[in-house]
Amino acid sequence: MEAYYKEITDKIQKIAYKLLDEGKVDKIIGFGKGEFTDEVTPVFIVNKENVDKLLFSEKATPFLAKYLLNYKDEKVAITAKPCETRAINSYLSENLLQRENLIIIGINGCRGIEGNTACKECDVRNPVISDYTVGEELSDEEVSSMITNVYEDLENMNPEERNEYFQNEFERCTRCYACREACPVCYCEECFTDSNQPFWLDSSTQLKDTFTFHLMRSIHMAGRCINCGACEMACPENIDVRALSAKMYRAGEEIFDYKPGMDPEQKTLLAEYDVNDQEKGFLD
Amino acid sequence: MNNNENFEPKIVAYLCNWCSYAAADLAGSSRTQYPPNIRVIRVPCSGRIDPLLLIRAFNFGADGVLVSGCHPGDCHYLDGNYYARRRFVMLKELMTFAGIEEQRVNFTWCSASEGSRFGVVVKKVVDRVKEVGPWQGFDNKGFIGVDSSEEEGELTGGSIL
Amino acid sequence: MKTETLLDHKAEIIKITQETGVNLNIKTFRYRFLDEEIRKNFTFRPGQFMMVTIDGIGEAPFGFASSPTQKDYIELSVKNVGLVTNAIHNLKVGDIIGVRGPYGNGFPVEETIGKNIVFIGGGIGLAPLRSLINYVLDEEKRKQFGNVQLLNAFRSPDDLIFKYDYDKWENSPDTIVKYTIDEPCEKWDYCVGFPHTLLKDELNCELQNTKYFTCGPPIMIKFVTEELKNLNIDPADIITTLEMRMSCGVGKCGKCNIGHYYVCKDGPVFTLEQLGEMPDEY
Amino acid sequence: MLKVMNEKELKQFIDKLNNDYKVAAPVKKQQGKQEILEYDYIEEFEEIHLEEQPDKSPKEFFLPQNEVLDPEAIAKSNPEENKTIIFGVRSCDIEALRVFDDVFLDDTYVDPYYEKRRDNTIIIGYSCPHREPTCFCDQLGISPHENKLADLYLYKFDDKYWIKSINEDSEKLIKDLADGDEDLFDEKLKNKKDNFGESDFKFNMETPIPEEKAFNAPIWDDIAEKCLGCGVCTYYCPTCFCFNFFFDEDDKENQKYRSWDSCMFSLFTKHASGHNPRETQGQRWRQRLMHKFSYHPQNYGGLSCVGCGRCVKKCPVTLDIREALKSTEEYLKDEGGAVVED
Repeated sequence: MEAYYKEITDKIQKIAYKLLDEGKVDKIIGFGKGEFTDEVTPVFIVNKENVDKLLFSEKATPFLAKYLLNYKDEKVAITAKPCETRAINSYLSENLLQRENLIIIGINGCRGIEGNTACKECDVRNPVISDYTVGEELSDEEVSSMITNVYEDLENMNPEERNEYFQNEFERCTRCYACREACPVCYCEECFTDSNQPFWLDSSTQLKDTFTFHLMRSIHMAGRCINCGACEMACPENIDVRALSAKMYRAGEEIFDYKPGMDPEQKTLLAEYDVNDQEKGFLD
Repeated sequence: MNNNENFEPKIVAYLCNWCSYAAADLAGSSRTQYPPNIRVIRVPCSGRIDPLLLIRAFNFGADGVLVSGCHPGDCHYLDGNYYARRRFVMLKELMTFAGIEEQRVNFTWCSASEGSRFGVVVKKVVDRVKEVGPWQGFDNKGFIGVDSSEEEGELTGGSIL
Repeated sequence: MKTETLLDHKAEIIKITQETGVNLNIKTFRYRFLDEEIRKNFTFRPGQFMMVTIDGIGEAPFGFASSPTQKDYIELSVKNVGLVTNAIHNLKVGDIIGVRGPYGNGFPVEETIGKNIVFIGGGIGLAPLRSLINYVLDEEKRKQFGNVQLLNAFRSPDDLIFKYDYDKWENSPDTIVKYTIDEPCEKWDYCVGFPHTLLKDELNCELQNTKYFTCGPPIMIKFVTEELKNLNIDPADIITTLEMRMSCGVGKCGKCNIGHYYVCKDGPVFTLEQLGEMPDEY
Repeated sequence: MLKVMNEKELKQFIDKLNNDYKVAAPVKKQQGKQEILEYDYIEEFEEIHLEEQPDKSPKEFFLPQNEVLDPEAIAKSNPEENKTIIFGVRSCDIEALRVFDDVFLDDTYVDPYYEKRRDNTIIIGYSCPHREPTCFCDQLGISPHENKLADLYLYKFDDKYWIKSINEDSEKLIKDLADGDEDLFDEKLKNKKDNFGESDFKFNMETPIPEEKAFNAPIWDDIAEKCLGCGVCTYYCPTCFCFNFFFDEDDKENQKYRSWDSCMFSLFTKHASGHNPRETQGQRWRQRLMHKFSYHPQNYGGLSCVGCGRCVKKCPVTLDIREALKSTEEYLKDEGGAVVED
């Protein structure tokens, strides 16, 4: 795999150099190495001489697409994993970005990121929107063969066991909000956690409030979560924060046959309706 | 110990002003008997209900929630209940997955003329919540609850005195 | 070695005055400490502030609105803007609140002795100034100070606060009181216009040996202090008080700093000269 | 006083301590799918793990994330007779206590909650076996091998454990152990120090950093460009102490609670009127760095960063404070700022 990622890195650097050289973009958002650590960290390249800093590997854990929201009216290019291209689609569908200001360098056939359990059940491993692509595409068969059901054991538990599982997980939550800040589709001006009128929940880290926080955050993920694992990777306490949002992802697909972020014109699940939607779980 | 007979659940009921609230009115005026456990909150439309309201209700002492709106198709605001329907389906999926007993979260449609049906619905909701006992809070380790797949329906799980 | 438990003393509301019309609802609350001991030796200086706690809701900083010369009660004026202030506005006479303090440095009263004073207050900003005004115009204290001029700015006629003090202020010796509102209005025969536009012609700013105290919305403070500088008043004589988000009140919780200064401990009262040296972060 | 013991004697020493005191030490814990190292009370010696730097500092023992502000409750939970011993503390985490002492035990303000916990805790330091890639304490004048704020200091050379008492009243803890040979110890310590290596990040700025010049430097937005504003760095920083009050609506007695707060959150400085003196993440990062390298030193003398590197390790996007310091240093050098020429 080492050579494969080396090849992708070279291609990215070439494209980046060309884009900056021709002045097509002012800034490239990509992955790079820290100066004092060999962790992969986001880098913002403005000067074409520094494109050699750009790279891609299976250690590229941070999620870049959300940074685009800080450059709404600048010409920016971004190296995007397939899940990041879905986030970009979500932004475009909610017209937060102008497509013409954006150049997307899609990573084809993403083999998954180290330590990210979402990549084990990823069902979109090729970019859904891009201007350039690097790496070899994965066929649909290959993609579906790589899917494993990460939350199978959780689904088979009865409600009581699941409740205890979540309580043990959320007990460690310190309300640092890294999951919310890392999540590509979590960008409200004022989050429900910060509003005291209306008052939704306490700001303490007792289990009652952390459980409520994750429940309330996850209901906002209905039809928006793209199951990318950014929340899980950001959590400093290694809490399984993705479990509830991934359920929203699966429920949206099973009940309403809906996959978020697949194309720029797509409306979000709860922003539209179908006259004969299923009424699963309603009283008869 | 904790017998379920004299447990009177507190249920927060969001009733849409044009249909279900009118149904409750009709039930009252036509003397249909239904248990007094619901605390009615009148809302313009079932589409007005923010799922956070239902989650928050459990932190403010509710044992169960009920949302009742107009039947799909005759919403006073045309499609308020259509939007609400998807929202509630997803909320129910989330809460049952998180381990909250599904009997505590109830959604239904009740038109203005269905006074007697409203009484039946409330009775059914109260029984369903009585089945699972008082709400122990999101922070109880193991709770008294009946898993709907249990036949004999006796209490399971760690008991909380 | 001052142990600070950050816990409040209980006090009882003894009077509530609805200050203004409906839109800008400001109320003045008069309270007395329940504990006899505390009531006797709780002293404060004008310009200091207290943290008021509403049990179960939260806590917020408020300037003292009454003068320390007033021995048997303390007052604070509250504008209804958020969670705590809303809870305070729902209080009734006899309810209990928690008060801790006094915090902050307060107005430089000693350096003002023997000097003329100009007060420029804007809206609710008049509340902290009122503590110093009533102190200066107190019978025993009045002789220690020179000529006093007051310019109170409000948005509209029914936004005036502390109306019940105006007679006392106007009839105090060697004291001129002026009022202004933003736009002209029929039943209004006093000044009209923003305070900084009236300084030159409504007030006498040529007096030497004068201290200028101003407090109000940040935008007003900015314009008034600039205008005073244009009238070449020494920045050391222009004094204002800053509002910041606060929790502890003793310079430890880290919220209210401007550079290495803590507004709650090194302020909230600063001269324009001091503000000039501080980074622009307020 | 210097004592020496082998592993078995160390085990007896710890087990004996565990009878009269509550002993806490770095222990491995299962956390979700991963294993982490944090301080916790131990039953027996085998649980202790001294090899790596613990993921969390012992901050919770002195400034818990949530505490009820009730002087009696604090006194009851930290009894005079049954003190806590924190064993195996790294020099950076010990130095962090100097920062807390500056703030919570200074002459104008004594925090009774912190004071009670601090007085009832004995610190046994441990000389770091090796440098982690994120460590840079040596650049901030902190030695990984000794710290005068500890009560006892433990060293490991080959298979022997040496323990040195820093102040008199801790001598009674080790008085009945075998005496250690001073010269042999000094020689081994000097040897360890010589080839311990240095952090490749060099910090030679004069502190406190000049407030005016650094504050107005146009570098902060670039430094914080990738910052998510999540506050993890401040929660895991051993010297971050900013706090907030809250009331729990379930608590019938309406007690007042104190909890951690973070300058990385926008609510930290947002006024009820909506005005926020620090709108952007760049301003918040300026506050974080300037507070540690300029404001705290101006108010209290010492830096309030101890170079432990946890903020770099725990940051979801690995925003490195050393890179931020380097950009500040370079900017100040071009502007003729206060950079010490070595």
